Amino acid sequence: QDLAPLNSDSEPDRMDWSELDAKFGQMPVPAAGTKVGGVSKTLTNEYWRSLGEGYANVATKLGIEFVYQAAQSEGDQLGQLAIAENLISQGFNALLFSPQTDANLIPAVEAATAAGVPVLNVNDAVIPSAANYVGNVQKGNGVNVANWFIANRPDGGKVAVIEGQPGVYAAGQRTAGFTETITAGGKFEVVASVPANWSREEAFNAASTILQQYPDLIGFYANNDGMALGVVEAVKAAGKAEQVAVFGTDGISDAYAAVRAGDLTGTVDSFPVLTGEIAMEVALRLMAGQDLPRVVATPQALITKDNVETYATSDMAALRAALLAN
Amino acid sequence: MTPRLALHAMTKTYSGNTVLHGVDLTVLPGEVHGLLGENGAGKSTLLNILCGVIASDGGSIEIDGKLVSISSPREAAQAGVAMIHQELQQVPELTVAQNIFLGAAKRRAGGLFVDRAAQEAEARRLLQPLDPAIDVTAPVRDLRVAQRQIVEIAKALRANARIIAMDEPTSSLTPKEFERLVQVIGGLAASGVSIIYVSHKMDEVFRLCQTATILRDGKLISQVPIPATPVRGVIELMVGRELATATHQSFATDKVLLRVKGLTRGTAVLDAGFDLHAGEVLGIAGLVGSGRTELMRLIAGVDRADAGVVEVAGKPVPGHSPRARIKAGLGLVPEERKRDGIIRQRPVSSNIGLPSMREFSRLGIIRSARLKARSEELMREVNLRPLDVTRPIGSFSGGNQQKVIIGRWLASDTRIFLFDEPTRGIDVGAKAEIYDLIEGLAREGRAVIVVSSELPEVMRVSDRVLVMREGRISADLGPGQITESAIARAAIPA
Amino acid sequence: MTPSPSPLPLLSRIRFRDAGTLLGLILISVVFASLTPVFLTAPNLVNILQQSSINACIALGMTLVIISGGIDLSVGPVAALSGVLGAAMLVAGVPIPLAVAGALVVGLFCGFLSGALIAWGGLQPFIVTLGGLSLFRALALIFTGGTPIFGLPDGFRAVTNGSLLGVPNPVIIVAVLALLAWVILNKTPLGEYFMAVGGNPEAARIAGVPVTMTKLAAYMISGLMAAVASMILIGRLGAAEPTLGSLWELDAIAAAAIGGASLMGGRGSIIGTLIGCIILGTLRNGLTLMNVQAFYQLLATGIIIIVAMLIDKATSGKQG
Amino acid sequence: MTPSPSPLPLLSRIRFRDAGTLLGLILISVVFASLTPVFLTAPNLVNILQQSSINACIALGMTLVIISGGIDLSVGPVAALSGVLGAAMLVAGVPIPLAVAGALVVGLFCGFLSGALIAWGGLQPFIVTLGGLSLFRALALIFTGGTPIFGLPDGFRAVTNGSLLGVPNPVIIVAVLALLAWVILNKTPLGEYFMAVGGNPEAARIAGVPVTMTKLAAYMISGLMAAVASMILIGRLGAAEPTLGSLWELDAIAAAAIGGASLMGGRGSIIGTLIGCIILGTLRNGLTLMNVQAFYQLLATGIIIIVAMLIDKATSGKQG
Ligand SMILES: Nc1ncnc2c1ncn2[C@@H]1O[C@H](COP(=O)(O)OP(=O)(O)OP(=O)(O)O)[C@@H](O)[C@H]1O
Ligand SMILES: Nc1ncnc2c1ncn2[C@@H]1O[C@H](COP(=O)(O)OP(=O)(O)OP(=O)(O)O)[C@@H](O)[C@H]1O
Ligand SMILES: [Mg+2]
Ligand SMILES: [Mg+2]
Repeated sequence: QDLAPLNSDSEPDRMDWSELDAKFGQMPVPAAGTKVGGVSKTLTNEYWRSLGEGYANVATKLGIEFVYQAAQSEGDQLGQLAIAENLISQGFNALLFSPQTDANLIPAVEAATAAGVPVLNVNDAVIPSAANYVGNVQKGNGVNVANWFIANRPDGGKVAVIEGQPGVYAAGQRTAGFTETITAGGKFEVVASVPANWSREEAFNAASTILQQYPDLIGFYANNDGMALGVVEAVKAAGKAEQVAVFGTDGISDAYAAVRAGDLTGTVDSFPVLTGEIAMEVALRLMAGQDLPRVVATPQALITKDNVETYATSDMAALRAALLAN
Repeated sequence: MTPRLALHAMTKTYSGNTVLHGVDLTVLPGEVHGLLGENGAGKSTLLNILCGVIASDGGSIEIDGKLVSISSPREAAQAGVAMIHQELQQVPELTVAQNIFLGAAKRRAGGLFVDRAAQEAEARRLLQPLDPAIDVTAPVRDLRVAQRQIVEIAKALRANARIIAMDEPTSSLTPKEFERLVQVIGGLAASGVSIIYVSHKMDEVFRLCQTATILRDGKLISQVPIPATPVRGVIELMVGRELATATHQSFATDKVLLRVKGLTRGTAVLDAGFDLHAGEVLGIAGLVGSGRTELMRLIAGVDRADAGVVEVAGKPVPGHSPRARIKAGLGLVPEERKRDGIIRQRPVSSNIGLPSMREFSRLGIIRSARLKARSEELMREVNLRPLDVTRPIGSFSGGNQQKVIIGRWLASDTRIFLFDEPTRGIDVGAKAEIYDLIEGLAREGRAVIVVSSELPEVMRVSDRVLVMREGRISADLGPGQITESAIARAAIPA
Repeated sequence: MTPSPSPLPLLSRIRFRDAGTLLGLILISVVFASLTPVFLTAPNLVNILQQSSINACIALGMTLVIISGGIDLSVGPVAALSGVLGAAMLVAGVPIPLAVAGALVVGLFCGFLSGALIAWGGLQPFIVTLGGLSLFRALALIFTGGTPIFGLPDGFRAVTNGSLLGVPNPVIIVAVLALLAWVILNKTPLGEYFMAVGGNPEAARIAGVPVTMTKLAAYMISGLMAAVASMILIGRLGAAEPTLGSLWELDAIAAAAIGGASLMGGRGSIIGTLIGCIILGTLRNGLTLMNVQAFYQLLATGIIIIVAMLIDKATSGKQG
Repeated sequence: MTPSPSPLPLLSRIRFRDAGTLLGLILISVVFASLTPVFLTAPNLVNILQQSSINACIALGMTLVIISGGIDLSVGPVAALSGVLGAAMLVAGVPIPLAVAGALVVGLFCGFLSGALIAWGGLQPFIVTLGGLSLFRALALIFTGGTPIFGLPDGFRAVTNGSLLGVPNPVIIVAVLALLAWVILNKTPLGEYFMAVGGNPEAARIAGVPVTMTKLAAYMISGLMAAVASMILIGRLGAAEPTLGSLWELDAIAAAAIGGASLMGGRGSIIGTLIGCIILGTLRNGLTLMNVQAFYQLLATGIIIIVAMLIDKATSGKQG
């Protein structure tokens, strides 16, 4: 079957994670001896470790064998491909891939498909030929933050974006979502949108420079939490914590702490642990032959001081309940 | 007869410092033409211009009556000019044959591939009259200095040039090898090749040359016929003054300063042992490859001995590094100056102060003014030209670099001097100065070892002479026993 | 003292050197083989070769550059640029051979730019190619607007995804290139020039070696190899991304160094480099098979690179 | 030929060399000043210095290593390791001076490890520190489990975030270190040893230079500087990440090279390196001020690095 190239943000054949149980019933119990492999971008980022935790939660609960591997660093595209290929040669029943880039795991996907092993593309970069994708809407991250500004800063003003690495899908989508939404009303102006390559230090430097240039800036949106926390320090150092709202993306634990402390205005949590659990569930459902839509969207929520305690839970059942209540 | 080569009004200036003042040079076909002058007179500069290595600031080159422009070594080769460079210019990782044919490979398969076999055969043919023992397939880095110099000569012969410039081709060679070179040069001259011959060894010049051009401080002094002009006259023209002929004086005491026992390394040095006394000048003679350099390196801690002891003033020296030996009062002036001696881009004063930086420091800070003053004082003594100790040593002529390396040990309180070919590349005037210097060291009660391949030199400076043969000390000649024949007998393997 | 016409000393020396690297590879393989049974299976070994082939392709060019006394940090971005331009041509319907040739010309041209700045401009290789690292990447990103190019024709992909007698085509392509590189280095005047320019540039110049052209050639070959690697990669991926090739330079340099190339120039071996690539590939493969966690893989990589160098040092004598 | 006792040629040459780099800086500044009015304001200039300070800190150590004929690719991971260990101590309540001293010792020790493998082991600096790049990063990641360490005491942060007479403390710290490095390089025996070892290691050894110790010292200083940089950084960011310092080595090498250091060893200047750092900092600052789009920032960085080298070359004569 020839699939159209996937665009996870706009694929029509999609469903929300919350409808899984309702539409397809309880999770099927996997056969004994089932082996599932996960290949992630890098473990140097908490996001990907949490995702793995989610995978492992389900795997442990159901007693299936699970292997989670990652490239040695972000950007090690061939290394990740080698890892994926090496896993395929070991005979797994399903594979969960979070590729470095849209294309770098394609041969592994093709090899797996040829070997009849279902492959699930989990989050971030999107493999165009992926038959199934689980993850959040990258653009939504930026849109969420922009909506906060529109709602909470009715007078508008100058805002700035700290971008991730140039050319990375998630960075581009998040930035685009934010910029398109916030400038639509004409009240806000994105005065600066500069790359900081996911680095806290570069984000700090860029934010310092931007604050110098635009003393009346009212907000920053950073493409991930690490950079947002760097921006927070720059804002504090400039003595503008009252005036400037800072948002990040990902919802790592340090971001939660910073939101609680009032340093970080907010972050868009895409609940990696829960995403991991959902992804594993989807994989198992696919193995059981369920005909799921091509994209299963995972939850996403803007975390601010108002709702931080609701979402700051390591109890996934409680988190599910909270999200479903929304 | 049209001259083979005519250089007109050659001029060269380095950052405001003119080192060639409109020099002319005329060489006839088949002539062996000496180019003479003190260190820094500009000989190498002139020849480097001729063969396209450096660019002149003015002047013209005529070959066989035709004006030619030479701006790269390639063009020089095309014009029929080849050169033996004063400093070895070789690629250590490549083989002898590859080095000889570097830049002019013999090709096969329509020019695609290097014809190794043909190159090696040709290299062997070229080396045959010079030194048939050199393995043409060995990487040059495994060769001894003398062999490397012979390879340089072979390289210049390869090109079938009409003009061959030889810049101190024999500085590392022994008389025997020189004799072979004489044969080769004779053959070349007979076939009409013109040779420009630079050397500080007057006997060689008088053996080989028909004419000599004499430079002093970058200026043309005169062109003289040889041997019609007496040696003294030529030297006077070179140095611009008369040189006193000195005689040997001994200051040897019976206090043992250095004792070497059973020093052995591989087959290069076998069970070498001797005493060196305060105030003594000990010459070491021997054929090329007899192990003299290796012995010096072992004593100086540069190489590690398999066995043996080095004692200074009755105490074994702790440690094997050069540093430890220097602390004990030993100092080595190495044979291969460029590789083992100089730090090219550093100023003269730094090169002088290197082993004794601590002594020139107070509270960890170098007293630069003192270092500079001391360096200048020492370099004035040995007549460094130009006397500017802040210039990088790499910009000095070869002979002047040698003076700096010697000065290094004068600046630190060295008691035992190990000179390996100390006057290699040094002009006659400076040579006399170095002999005086050696004598001065002895007078102060220091001890000196002089390794030299020039017999007259060994005999001129030494109180005692050791002769080495195949890694062993084959003779220990005391005062009165030092004769050419005695040395030769001990040096040549039975 | 008879003349020794035998070429043995040199040959045995070279073989000895590469044997040291080979020993390292064998040691690593023995360790993995004893720890994971899958390791020594034929498909896995083919897998290792396949996975090493792109790095090997880059490392071949890098070896020549390093031997000639330089370094090329820009290989990854050069691959990216020629990859996306080649892909754009392929997608636009340019005949496959023409498009591939176009991509190779792009690689050659990038190498020419770096080489020209180094050879004529007299700039330091490290810094020129560091500039190129940003420059070529930027051009690839600007050209594509940051998005990958998909939809490469099947005819093109068939070449890189096919195999001959069970050996994947990329491995065959790289093997042929390696043979070529070996011939260039060991049999042609250019190879001698590389060694000479890297070993003693002044002597080379004086001997009339065309130093500028030699350096230029090294960087152009490196650019060409980067383009070839990008063709292999985009064929396998079915897409060309402007971000492809990140960190390739480090892997290639590591492979060359493990294989005995000296970063001071004048020394290096094609066979050694190939073994170096396989060592790195084996390392990654074995650690994945053993399911070693990423942080510990990083640790192992660091340690093994150093240990490989130590083994190599110990077996090949004192020449650093 | 009269003896010329004037030290002018050398002095003027050195000054001339740094002047070339300075000219590059001035040119870039003039361009930015004419394009963005904010650029030339006092707070922005202080900003540039502040932002250049960490790279400068690393680059000082790197310059000494490069002069001594080596290279240190592991500075970023060394900074990360000493940063997270220092932060862990701070968070655990170890007194600030003690914790900082601890972090510096970690840096020194990492430098010692690399230095030992290079100086005693005789391995190539590039490859040893490439191994270190993986090794130290892995250790930092393993130690922290990959998560940043937060909650550094305010007393510690006050040091790096304070300022004296309007000059931020990091700038002052780095200025003092630069002065120290300048003194070491130009006024002490160790400085002479660095130059000698980088210029001709064999000749240096024969002249009694403690070559091993000199190399060791260079890498240890580099490790120490990396640790200092990490302290400044974690103080400013309020967190120590195991991933901090990625690509620092390239910035530091670029700064040193722009400042006139030769990667072949034996040449380099502290003042030149500082100017090089400020050039890179100015570049980043100016491009951010002008809100240049990401891809074009990359492009500009590449081009300006190369142009800076060309200007420098043109003004400083033929020494590559
Ligand atoms: N690169 C340079 N920069 C500055 N001065 C130089 C440079 N090269 C040579 N000189 C100067 O040019 C002069 C002539 O040097 P040259 O090497 O030609 O002398 P030479 O006659 O060959 O001496 P020697 O007998 O010692 O070899 C010397 O004063 C030397 O210091
Ligand atoms: N680089 C080297 N590689 C191999 N053997 C060497 C090397 N250098 C010296 N030898 C060997 O060591 C022995 C002693 O050589 P050494 O150079 O000490 O002799 P020498 O009497 O000083 O001769 P020379 O006039 O060449 O300096 C010789 O047998 C030589 O073959
Ligand atoms: Mg000369
Ligand atoms: Mg000797």
